[in-house]
Amino acid sequence: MTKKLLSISDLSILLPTGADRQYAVQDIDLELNTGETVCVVGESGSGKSLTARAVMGLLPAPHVRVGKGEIIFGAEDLTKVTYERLRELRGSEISMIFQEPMTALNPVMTIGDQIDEIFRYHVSMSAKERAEKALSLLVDVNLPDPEKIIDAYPHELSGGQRQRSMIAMALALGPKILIADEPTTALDVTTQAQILKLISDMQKRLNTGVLFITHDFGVVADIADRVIVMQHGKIVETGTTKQVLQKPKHPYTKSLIAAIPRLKPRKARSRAAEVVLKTEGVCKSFGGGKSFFGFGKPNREVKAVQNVQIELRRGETLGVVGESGSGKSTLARCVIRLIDSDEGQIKLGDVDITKLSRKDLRPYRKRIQMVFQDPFASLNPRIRVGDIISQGPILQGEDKEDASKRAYELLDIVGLDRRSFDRFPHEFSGGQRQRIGIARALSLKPDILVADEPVSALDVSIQAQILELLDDIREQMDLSMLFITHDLRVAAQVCDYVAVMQYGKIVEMGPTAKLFKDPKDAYTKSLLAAVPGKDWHFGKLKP
Amino acid sequence: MKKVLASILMAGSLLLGGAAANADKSGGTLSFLVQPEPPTLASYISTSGPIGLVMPKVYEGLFDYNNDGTMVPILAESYSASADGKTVTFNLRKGVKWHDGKPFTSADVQFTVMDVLKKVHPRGPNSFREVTSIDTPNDHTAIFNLKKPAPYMMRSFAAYESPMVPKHLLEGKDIKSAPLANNPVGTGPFKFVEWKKGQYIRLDKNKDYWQKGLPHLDRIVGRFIPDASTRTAAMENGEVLYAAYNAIPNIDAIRLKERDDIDVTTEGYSMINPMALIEFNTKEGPFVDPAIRRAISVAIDRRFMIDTIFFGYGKPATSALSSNFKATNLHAEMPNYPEKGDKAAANAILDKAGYKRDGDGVRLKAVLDLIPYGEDWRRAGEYLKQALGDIGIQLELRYEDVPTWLKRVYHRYDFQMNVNYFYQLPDPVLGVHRHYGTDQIRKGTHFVNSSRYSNPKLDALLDSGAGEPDAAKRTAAYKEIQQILADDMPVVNLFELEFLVVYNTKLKGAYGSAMGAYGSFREAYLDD
Amino acid sequence: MTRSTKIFKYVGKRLLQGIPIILAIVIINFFLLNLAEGDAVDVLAGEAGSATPEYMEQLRKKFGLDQPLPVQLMVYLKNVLSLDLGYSFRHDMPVNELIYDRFAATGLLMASTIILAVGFGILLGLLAAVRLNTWKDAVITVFALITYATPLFWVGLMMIVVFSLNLGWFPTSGMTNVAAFYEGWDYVVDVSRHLVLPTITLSLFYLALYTRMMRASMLEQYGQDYVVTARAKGLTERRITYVHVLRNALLPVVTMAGVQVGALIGGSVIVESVFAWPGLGMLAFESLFARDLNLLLGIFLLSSMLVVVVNLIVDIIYCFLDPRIEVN
Amino acid sequence: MGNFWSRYKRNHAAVFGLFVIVLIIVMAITASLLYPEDPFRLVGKPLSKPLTNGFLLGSDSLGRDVASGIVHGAKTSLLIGFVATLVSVFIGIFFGAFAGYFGGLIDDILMRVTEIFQTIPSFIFAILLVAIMKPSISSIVIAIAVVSWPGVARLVRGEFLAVKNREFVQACHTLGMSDLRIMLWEILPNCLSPIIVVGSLMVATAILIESGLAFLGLGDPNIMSWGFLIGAGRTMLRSAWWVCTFPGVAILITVLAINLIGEGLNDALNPRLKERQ
Repeated sequence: MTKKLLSISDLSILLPTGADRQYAVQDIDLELNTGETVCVVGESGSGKSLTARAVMGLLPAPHVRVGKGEIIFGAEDLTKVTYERLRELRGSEISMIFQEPMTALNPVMTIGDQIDEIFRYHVSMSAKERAEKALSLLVDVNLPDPEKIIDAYPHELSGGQRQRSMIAMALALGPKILIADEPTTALDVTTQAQILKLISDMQKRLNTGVLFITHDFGVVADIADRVIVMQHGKIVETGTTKQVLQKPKHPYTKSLIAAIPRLKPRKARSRAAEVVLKTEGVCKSFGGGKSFFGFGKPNREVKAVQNVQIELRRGETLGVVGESGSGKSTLARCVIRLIDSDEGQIKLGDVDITKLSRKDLRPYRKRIQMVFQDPFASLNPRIRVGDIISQGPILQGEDKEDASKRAYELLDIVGLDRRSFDRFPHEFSGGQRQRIGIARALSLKPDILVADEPVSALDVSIQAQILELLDDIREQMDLSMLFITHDLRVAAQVCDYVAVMQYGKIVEMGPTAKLFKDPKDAYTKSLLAAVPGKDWHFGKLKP
Repeated sequence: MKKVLASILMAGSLLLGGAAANADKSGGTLSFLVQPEPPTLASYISTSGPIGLVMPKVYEGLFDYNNDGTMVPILAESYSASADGKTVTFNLRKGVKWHDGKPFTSADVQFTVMDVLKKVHPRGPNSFREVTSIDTPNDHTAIFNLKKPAPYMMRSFAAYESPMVPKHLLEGKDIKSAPLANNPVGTGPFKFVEWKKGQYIRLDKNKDYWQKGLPHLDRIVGRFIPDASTRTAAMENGEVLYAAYNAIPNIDAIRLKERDDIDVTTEGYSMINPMALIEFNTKEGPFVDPAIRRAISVAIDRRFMIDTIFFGYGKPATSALSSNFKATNLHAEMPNYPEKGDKAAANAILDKAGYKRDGDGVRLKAVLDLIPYGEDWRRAGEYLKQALGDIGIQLELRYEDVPTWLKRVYHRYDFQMNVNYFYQLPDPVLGVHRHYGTDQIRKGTHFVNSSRYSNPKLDALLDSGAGEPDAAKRTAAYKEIQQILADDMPVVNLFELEFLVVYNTKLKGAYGSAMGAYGSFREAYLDD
Repeated sequence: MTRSTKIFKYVGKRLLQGIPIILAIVIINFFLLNLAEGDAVDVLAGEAGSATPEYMEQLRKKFGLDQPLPVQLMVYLKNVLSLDLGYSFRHDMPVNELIYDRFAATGLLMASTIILAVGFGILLGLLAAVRLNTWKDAVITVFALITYATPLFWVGLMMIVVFSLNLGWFPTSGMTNVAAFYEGWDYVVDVSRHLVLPTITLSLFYLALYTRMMRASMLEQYGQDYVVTARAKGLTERRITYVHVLRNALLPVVTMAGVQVGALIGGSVIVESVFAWPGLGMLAFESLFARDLNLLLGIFLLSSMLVVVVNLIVDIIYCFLDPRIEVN
Repeated sequence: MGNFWSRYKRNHAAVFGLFVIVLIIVMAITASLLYPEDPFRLVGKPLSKPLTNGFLLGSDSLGRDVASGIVHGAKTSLLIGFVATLVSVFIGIFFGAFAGYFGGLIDDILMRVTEIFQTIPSFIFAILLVAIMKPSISSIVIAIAVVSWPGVARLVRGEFLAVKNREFVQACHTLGMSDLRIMLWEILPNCLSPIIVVGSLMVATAILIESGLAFLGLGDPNIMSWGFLIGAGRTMLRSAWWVCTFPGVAILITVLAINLIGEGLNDALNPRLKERQ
């Protein structure tokens, strides 16, 4: 039997004066019942996180505060209760887990101590009881070797283990409400699947109401009972998962859903015969160096890339997929010679670039260019957009005027206003910045584009646009693309060919459609199984 | 003609009587300022000021000198000189013991003068230069045999100038590096106990002192406090009771004088005769011409320097000799020493000598080196820069640390003019001759004739001044010397410094000796 | 490997690495000092009044100053490696003995200063951060700014005027009461009384530094995600401040304290000079102007060693404060 | 720039500090108008109290005007502060940039050298340098710079380490840009904020070091500076407090103002330091 746990009505959250808008969140209504999962979906800046924090009374006061409305929990209005009462409720009745478990945990306290605190501040138990309870909680969240973890510090755990610990903490006192603020965004896809399952298991067991903040409709599809879609601080659509995902009413919701990459592989194209890039037996290890005076043992060695063979043909997109730490980015950086590989050959056409000196390499630089992941880190904030785009050709000996002319053309190509030329990167949004980054990569008219997670930092609607742009450009310019991604949905959409990496090795490689349909390797299988909302992608929804 | 030069019998009984009357004065610790910390305690090697503050309490001389110039018998009870002045016989005190218990004898005197002072003491070779040998017919008689009469020698028997040191602890050793330097064993009223580097030197009462009833004090502690303001504060706080040689800056001394418990005196420096002066490089650079040097002497307002830098303590120089030599009729006032300065006259001298002013009014440029012994000399330099700027001599000041400065002035002669001060000591032969004699141009030796002024006529006069037993002739010789120096001005004497003693009025009996702070303090006591 | 043997090895390694640094410092200073004009003999002779060039040559020979520089350096280094810092020309005694005596005074002053400055700096910074934007914060901030900006010697002299002369609470200067020569417990009390003013003076500057740093560090930590977590867990602000934020906020302050040690030895010159505290700083100052090369080099050597050791201690403390740092 | 200023002026204390420094700079520039006479000139009765004998802040023992000395000395003190900071920032950037950018052996060697200079007790080392080079304005500047650069070097190295792995630097590599150009034009401008903040505080420290050196008698005897006034007045602190106190206050105000500016710069340039939630 369900009953109402939380009811938010007419809530507005004020932003400090001078912000770009007055309200972070405006006039929203929301309800949460026992045993129910309500997903709040929205892109960055939609106000979904602040809504969640307002429930906990954790708004960054005094700058951001509740303007009007009420948050009824039980018989109390949480916007009005005393601080002391709020403190009592936090952690015991209402708990919260966060996106980034590394920073959300105190780095200098053991997991055990951090769990222990909850008991100390909410219930009176003996130290021994508390310790036992903490241990059993860690067992409950399926942490391996809980005796060890209870004495471990956060940095000694993996991301998934940390998030499990956070969940253990949040569920310690069997709260009525669990607020989860993008708890899986920072995790690998397989880990994400496990954590989602853990949350939903716990919820069933404790009949908790879960308010789940996410930007990923795949996750929504997997776990939500009801969905609330937010845009610019307002709720634009609300309904059951089925309603919203299958028959969205609001145009924004529609566009969002349309933008989500599907796990449907693109149609295979015919492969060209010309091999533009080929690696043979590429290896790269990190660490193992010695200090200046040669004291002590060498550092631990990490084999990031082991004996990798890939082949990229003209006009095709080769995807390299894998989870964090699989070595896919290292491979990309070896290919473009940002780092030197230890062994093996990397051939651009017939030339092995691993043996070239920096000087000899320079002419080959223009044949292979890179698009980076982080649209904020990949542009020098101190240099004008025009210079960012034109400096490559100038360095390669083109005269300034031609380079500028080319830069203007590129701005057109990537869909940016020509006035952007004289502006600084910080004046642009993430998607626009990524376009600038693409323009820079194209400025040298390369044959090959290495794209390292080019869309993973972007909101889903922007993501779709950038992917489209990349595909268009590849088509127009007859480019070949090495596409690094962790997201199988993205890979499915853009790649002709996919290589799956794990622990520095390629475990499986093949045409996208074939590989997705009929994965051979166990790891590939588990990756595919963990894709959020995969059922929905194939037209099914959680019953 | 056999004439007893002097025969002193200061009544030991009188001293003893005094001591008896002061029997209730015993006890207490006197802490006083020693500034800066001495490098060693070997007063037989170094006449460094701070050593002089400490060691005369431990080592004694044959005589001490009263403020009025009379000699006080210490280790010698009396002396007599032969008529030709070439033999001087000292009758030594009986029953004197070194702090280690060994008796003090004429052998110690012989060893000290012949093997120590004449060899390693900075001024000993000069003071005792006529002494050829010392006979010791018995333990209590020492006969000095001289080449020539040396009247000035009798002024240099104080503990500071000529400390008597134990032969048995130095003989056969390398005197310069003997352990005695830092563990002194003397005959004096106080025994050396410990030297805590950076903090203090502690001397305790010598219970077996030869003069019964003395000293009064149980202990003397010399404290080192590097900062002048803190020294003043320590004085004000009663943490130290006695400060000499301007350890307390004059400006503070004047302020402290107003207090009931603190007093100031200029006594106790008559054996020192310090004189501030400017040395010139007379061989090269802008000051080769005596006219310029004369003009500088004329331009300087000596009174202003004394009043502003030393707060009124000091006397304007009126000749190359200190006015304290008036007592021995050696001093004569000379021209070119106007007390308040006469810039018009100075300009006239320079105009006449043909030094034209350029557009900025500058006749010539020069660098003035400053003695690196404290702020006062910087002020002097800053004043001189102003004063000489007014007569068209543009100065740049240079202030270097001691070793650099010594090298520059006395080793490389790489200077143009240099502010300095010298002790003229109780006799011109000891303290004045070293500036002017051709034989005193000794490259690499400090505090001698750095001007490299050489005048055969003057050399002859200096020689006769040194050896002349006849007082009138000596006076005449020195008058001529001063006249030549006033004309040529190889050195411009600025003013006679008057050092101060700042003391707590509790402390009594420390002021009788002409040696002042360099005295033994054997009669000092604390009056509560 | 257990943590303790790891630390032990680490200490050994760090000390070994310190050796070339210290030797380099000695060599640099050796040549620098020899660039200076004049030598110890000039100073000694200058102080003595006058001495003949022959006598000075003799002295130079005795001190070994007549040897060519590289030979002097080799002799010195050879001595240093056998832990003999040579002979002080000026003080006429082994440098080891001289320094040993002064080191106690310096160590005492430094230790009390660090304890006072770091202790109170942390406390005041904490208080200011907790009471952010209140009058307490304002007072502490202004106090820190002013003490930071006031020249050290001025503070020292004013301390003497106020606390020694006007109030009579503490002696003006020195390390012991030289009229008394206390022993035993009285001696300890006596030295403590003398220690108060120099310690306060020297620590004020660093106190200001640590206060400001602690405040900034606390504020930065308050902005971290784990603080939100702690609040979400329903912890009291007290617990959040004193358990969660404090320990994290201490880390940069501890690092800073380690870096400051070197500066502290140098900075003590003025304080030692004002309070006649018989420490190494003053000794270094004097020996520089006396060109007492061996002594000065010895002091540099010892101070550098001290810095290396203290930095090491700080790093080890850091390891315990921050479990993320691995000793390796 | 406008953005910077709007963030800067939010810190009222920093605006005040800037105002004070501008005032002091104006004072230094117009010194010869305010007090046309040479500040070393003996112009009146020695040791006049403030506001007597026509002396606003009194006169020193030789009868020099303390106010004139402070006005003229401002130029020297600020100059020493700024030039010493510039020199040490320059050295620090050189060491830090190469060490951070290239890493490996170069980093090891440069950082060992830095460590050596960090391990030497700095003030004593400064004294030593000034004594050896003879007290003059240039030797003081050099000495201050030599003892202050290691901090900058470490800071710059840290910044370079952080920035050199940023993607835009990698992008420059892929464009074939030379190392020197990357260091100077790409990375350095991104490290300037913390360098400016630290540099502003170093100006204050340099002024304090200069006054400390002057206190110990190691000032330039020919140039009027606050340190000079303090050195000249310190022995008479008890009897003529004004000689040494006013320059001390001048130093205090300047250092204070520079510190306020430093904090303002920090707020404006490193907005990472969030207000407490």
